[in-house]
Amino acid sequence: MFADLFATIKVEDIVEATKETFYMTIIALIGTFILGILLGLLLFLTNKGGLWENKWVNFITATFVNVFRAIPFIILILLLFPFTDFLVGTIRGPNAALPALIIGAAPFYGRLVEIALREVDKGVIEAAKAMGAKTRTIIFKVLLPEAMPALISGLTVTAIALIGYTAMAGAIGSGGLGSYAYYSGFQRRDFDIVLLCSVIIVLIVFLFQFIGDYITRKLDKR
Amino acid sequence: MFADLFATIKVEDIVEATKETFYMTIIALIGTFILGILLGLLLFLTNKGGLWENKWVNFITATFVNVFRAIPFIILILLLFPFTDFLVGTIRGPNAALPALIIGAAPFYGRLVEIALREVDKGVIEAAKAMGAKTRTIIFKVLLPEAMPALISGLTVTAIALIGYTAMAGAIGSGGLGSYAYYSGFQRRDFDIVLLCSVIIVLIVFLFQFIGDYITRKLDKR
Amino acid sequence: MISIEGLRKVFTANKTETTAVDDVTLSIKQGDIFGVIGYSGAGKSTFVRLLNRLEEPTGGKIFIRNQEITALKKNELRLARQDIGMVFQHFNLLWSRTVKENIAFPLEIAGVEKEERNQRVQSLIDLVGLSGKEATYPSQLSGGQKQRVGIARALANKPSVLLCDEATSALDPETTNSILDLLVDINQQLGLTIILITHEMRVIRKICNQVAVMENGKVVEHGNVLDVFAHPKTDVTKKFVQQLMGDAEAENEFEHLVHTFENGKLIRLHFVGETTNDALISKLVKAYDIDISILQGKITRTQAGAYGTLFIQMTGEELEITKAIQHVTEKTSVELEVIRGVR
Amino acid sequence: MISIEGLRKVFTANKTETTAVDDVTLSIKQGDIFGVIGYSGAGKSTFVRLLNRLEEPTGGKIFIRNQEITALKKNELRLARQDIGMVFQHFNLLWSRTVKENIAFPLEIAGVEKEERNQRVQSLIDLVGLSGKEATYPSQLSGGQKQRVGIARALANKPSVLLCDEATSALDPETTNSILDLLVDINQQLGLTIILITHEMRVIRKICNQVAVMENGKVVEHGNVLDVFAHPKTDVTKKFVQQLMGDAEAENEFEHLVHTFENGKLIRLHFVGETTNDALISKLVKAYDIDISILQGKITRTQAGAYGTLFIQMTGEELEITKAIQHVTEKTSVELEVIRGVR
Amino acid sequence: GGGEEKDDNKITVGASSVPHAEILAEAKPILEEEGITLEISEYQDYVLPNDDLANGEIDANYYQHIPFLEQTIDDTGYDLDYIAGIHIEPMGVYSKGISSVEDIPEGTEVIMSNSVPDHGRILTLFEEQGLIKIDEDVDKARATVDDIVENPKNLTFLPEYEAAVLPEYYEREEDALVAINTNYAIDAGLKPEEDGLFIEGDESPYVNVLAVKKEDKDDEALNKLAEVLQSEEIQAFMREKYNGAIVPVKEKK
Ligand SMILES: Nc1ncnc2c1ncn2[C@@H]1O[C@H](COP(=O)(O)OP(=O)(O)OP(=O)(O)O)[C@@H](O)[C@H]1O
Ligand SMILES: Nc1ncnc2c1ncn2[C@@H]1O[C@H](COP(=O)(O)OP(=O)(O)OP(=O)(O)O)[C@@H](O)[C@H]1O
Ligand SMILES: [Mg+2]
Ligand SMILES: [Mg+2]
Repeated sequence: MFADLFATIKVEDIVEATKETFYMTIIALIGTFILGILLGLLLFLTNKGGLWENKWVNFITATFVNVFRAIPFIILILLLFPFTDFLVGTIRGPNAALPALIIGAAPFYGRLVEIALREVDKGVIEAAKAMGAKTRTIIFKVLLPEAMPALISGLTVTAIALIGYTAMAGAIGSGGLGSYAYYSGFQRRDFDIVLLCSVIIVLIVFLFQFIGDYITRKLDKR
Repeated sequence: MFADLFATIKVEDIVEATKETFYMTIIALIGTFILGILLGLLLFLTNKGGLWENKWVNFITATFVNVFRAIPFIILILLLFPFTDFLVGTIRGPNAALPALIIGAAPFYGRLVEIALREVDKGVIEAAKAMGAKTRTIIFKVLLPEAMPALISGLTVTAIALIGYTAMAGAIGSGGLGSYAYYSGFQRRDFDIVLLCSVIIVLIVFLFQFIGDYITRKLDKR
Repeated sequence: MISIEGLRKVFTANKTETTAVDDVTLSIKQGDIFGVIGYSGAGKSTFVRLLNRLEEPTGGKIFIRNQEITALKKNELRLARQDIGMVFQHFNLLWSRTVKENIAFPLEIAGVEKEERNQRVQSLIDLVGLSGKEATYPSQLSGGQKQRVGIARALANKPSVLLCDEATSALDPETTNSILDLLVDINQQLGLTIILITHEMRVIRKICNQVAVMENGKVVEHGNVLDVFAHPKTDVTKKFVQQLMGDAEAENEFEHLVHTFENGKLIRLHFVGETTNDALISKLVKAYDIDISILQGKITRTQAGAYGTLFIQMTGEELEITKAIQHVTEKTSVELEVIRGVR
Repeated sequence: MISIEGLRKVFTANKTETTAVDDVTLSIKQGDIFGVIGYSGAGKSTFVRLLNRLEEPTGGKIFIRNQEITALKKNELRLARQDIGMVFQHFNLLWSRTVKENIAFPLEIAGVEKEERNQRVQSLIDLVGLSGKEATYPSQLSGGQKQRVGIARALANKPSVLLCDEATSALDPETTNSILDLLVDINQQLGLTIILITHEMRVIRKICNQVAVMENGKVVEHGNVLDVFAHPKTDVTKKFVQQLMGDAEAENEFEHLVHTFENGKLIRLHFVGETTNDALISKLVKAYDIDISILQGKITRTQAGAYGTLFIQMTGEELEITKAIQHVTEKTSVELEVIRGVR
Repeated sequence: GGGEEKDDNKITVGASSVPHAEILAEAKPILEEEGITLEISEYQDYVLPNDDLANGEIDANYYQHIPFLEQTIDDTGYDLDYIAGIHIEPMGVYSKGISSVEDIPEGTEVIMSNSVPDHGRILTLFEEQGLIKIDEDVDKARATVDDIVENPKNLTFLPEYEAAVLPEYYEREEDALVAINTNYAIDAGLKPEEDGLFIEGDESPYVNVLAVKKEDKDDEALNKLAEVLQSEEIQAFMREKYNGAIVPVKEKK
């Protein structure tokens, strides 16, 4: 029956596309997490009343974040070609999509990080200051742990946005379910493929959401 | 000098595209705000330990949110054609993009709303409960006002993501700076247009960010 | 008014169970001011939070005004709660609202009209001494000011039951007194029933007529304040009573007394509230050939008579002293304890 | 040790300025236990927070151990702060850390090795009576338990100065006593200087040797605890002293005394700390033909002698009473006030 | 890039997945017999294949028509050329509600792809039908909507839609004219000969070519590939597989 319904679908292609989606999403997510935390911290710390209050650094970080959030993803991919070539050694395939995915998603996650950090109780930060903690200590032992549930929830949101981005990265032959659905399915009016790919994408989204929610709940000791 | 540098650019086209971007972003943002708050509240309230704890409603809402977050935007636009036709009466132009923009962005904002609501002090919710507040009162007079700074920050993030989405909505002739940059600029290798459009997009992003930050700061009385 | 039967609450955390409230059975009459005391972690906050079901009981029943709180449906509970004010240990103010708006909140919930709301809020602000701070946000208030907002908020809707979780612990004595006076006033005028957790015996003594002592989740002693304090049965209660009577310190400085006053007998007199004993010392001195020095102690006037403890030094002939002691033990209700005999 | 010159802090909120601390000049010696009292909103918390520059002063200078705190650069301030423990009014515990990890936090900051850290943390947990709660998260603790974690945390790094903002206000008297004993111990053994805000005069009396009274941001009185309390100059101080002496209540029940005891003279005796007056009542009764009933009051033993207030009723011949009064006023240091003459 | 150490018997060709990559895949075994290994690199984008070709990432590409290639060379100055034309994907104009050219009402909307290279092509089609006139001074292949000088029926040209969405507009917008690339039309279940209002013939200049770097124009392996692609066998395959959407040609440069 299954074979009947999806007569035109090549299973190995779908498996391959699923793998590519996972590969891109997970690697990009790691990169986004690191870069996003950095950006978010920088935004938070250099903001008015922050530990490193600095109008100019804040402005520059904000500009960076906003510029990369604003550029349409497809243009971003193309703009990053020289950088990608230098970094990854190729400008095609899943690996070539990673820099664009990370640089596209990190500013976005950075803002979520900033929002999460702003929700950390001021009193606790004050307590750490009163103990003579270095800013580094405050960051790693107060800000990040106390904001962790929100940071992880935000990462979940970002992961799912990244899955969406990978569809667009299809433009440079990175594969993945999204572009498979669009090019092999939608463009050729083969809605079985669109449907199947969509179902798999939704399942992946649920998987990420489930893991994210689980970790968030475990971490939240309030 | 300006005329020199951007000799090929038609000012009225750029103005038109800017207007379209603003139009789509602002209308979609309003829709996203309303729908996103609804979804976020539903997710938060029906969650474990929530005021309306309900496994099934939560699961259904989460499914809805995740499905719509997961579908690649271009496919979403097409899937929504019948709905759009019914609602807006056209499937072309800026107005036709609105349902897709809203339905694409609202689940995303909904998650941010959920995260923001989770950060509201449990003690305050408890105080309202102890006063015999209706759930409606708790929502409108406790949860939303107390979470407002994070809700607005999240809306700013969403607004900027929406600006990115409008570029993709170009596929159905909705115009806007993003698609103008891609089709009139990038496709024709007229990089002056790409640059100018990008600069304008970045300025719009800054404008939204500035307004969002200002409101957030004003609202945050902690 | 309030009757509680076999109330229990068990918390499970890290796989270990904590029985915070353990089989509590009590009844509280309309118009009572009911104090709850006990060591930190005894279960006082949990007990009070069970009363309006902010914590769901693990077992037991609660009746308030013949309404079985523990059996109420969501909506009924909501209405019942509008009649129960609560002051939280951690204030729980809305940071997004000003002082005025915070106090107005329960009135908004109860649907009180704007004009009356404003009027009541303003009078409460005046009563708790926050005039001039109406438009201030909680983050700009001192600890005590926050607490006063919390108190005003709890009273705003004229509840018939008030639950206070250490409502005055962040307040200086003067402000505490004025708040307590306010509570007694409302209690007397409107028959407000108050259940009040406190660490300050002064507060219990000043306004409570009933008291319950908690230890490890159990109510180990309860009843009329005077009864409980005059004849404390458990160690906890004794410790608390000592605070009130100033004995805690006395106990500590006992050594010091023994060494400083080397002659005569050191005696503790415990007055348990009878007017006939008021002139005891004067009588003793006249009747027997002894001298009495008052070293330390505290006498408090209660409705029933003098109540409290005095440490005295009796000097004189051994025989006379013995007679005097005999007089006290046989002819009065004063309890006497010889701490050190004549040297 | 600590010297403060012209310290000021002005908050601006809603365009109105609040002078929370107003031109405070003080000095605190090494090993002092320095109490700060005052009404709610007097500026006590702000004052203490200025000392480690959690609030930046609007004006004035602070020296701790000859180091000008107000002139320190960021990094120097950081190191200086490691030597200043602080207990917060609202605890400020990290909810993401267990009790144990919270207490270990300042040690991690100071770079204490793991083994020693564990050891010190465990001994502090035992000291504050939280054994068994090591792995519990703050959200599962009672108010007093949280506060004890805060105290243990402040002491963990063996600071030489400890700032306490109502460190015992959420604690029952028994726990308070054990915490205070702990503080005195550390104070005596290690010369820890303690600055302590409290509303409980009992705390001041039990452990402080110096006290400052704040009102509207100003220090209106300060000095040796006995001096300040024996001769309170300002109204605030008087009010606080009354709490300690139990007079606050007496005052309130004054009417009641006047009505209940209709015969004889109602007299207030104020003992100001001289051993010679110990047997005063006994002497009076013998020397003059009067009877004396002790109605109410409190006598406390200080180093210098009995100290406190007694309300007494003198009955007998008018003339004898007058003579007795004369005796007291002329021959003793006891202050006497006739509240109501003979009827 | 792989340009430097070129293996004479191995060629990498960039292609759009449909139909170019499929056609190449059909040619692969034939080339194998000749001792040439063909590697196919698929692209979803229209800009990159030429960039990659120019910087030697690939040896040839097969995805574009001649006007597009020429425009790219003009725009970028890349040193590119083509060896042979292989097929045409004819552009067609469709409408549900309008049954003949004469019946096109005043002011009808023309919905067309947002791919700029298609614009001149569509406008040329309209000019051939006598519906509009394009400025004489403009290269027809590069004409845009702005270059229309006569428009007696006041047609409104809307050149801003994603190509893949066009069949959807054909279905839903009965009163409009929709210009659809044949491959999308067929995938959407349209029959170009029956449903099309008017359609490009095989004289169209929009021939898809095998493009190479100028210096490689005489490369043996690449010429062999061109030969195979123009062979009877492959042409039959195209006709059969794409039933009418693709018209094979035998143009040689
Ligand atoms: N951040 C702030 N912004 C504006 N005003 C403030 C701020 N913090 C404190 N104040 C004001 O400064 C005054 C002193 O506050 P402080 O917290 O020092 O009082 P306190 O003596 O500690 O009182 P309490 O005993 O109630 O804790 C109060 O009137 C308070 O409203
Ligand atoms: N949410 C919870 N989960 C697990 N244990 C809890 C929870 N809340 C309270 N407890 C435990 O229950 C016991 C009673 O707590 P409760 O807050 O009622 O004490 P309390 O008498 O109010 O003490 P305090 O005077 O210190 O405020 C404590 O041992 C506490 O650790
Ligand atoms: Mg408690
Ligand atoms: Mg304070």
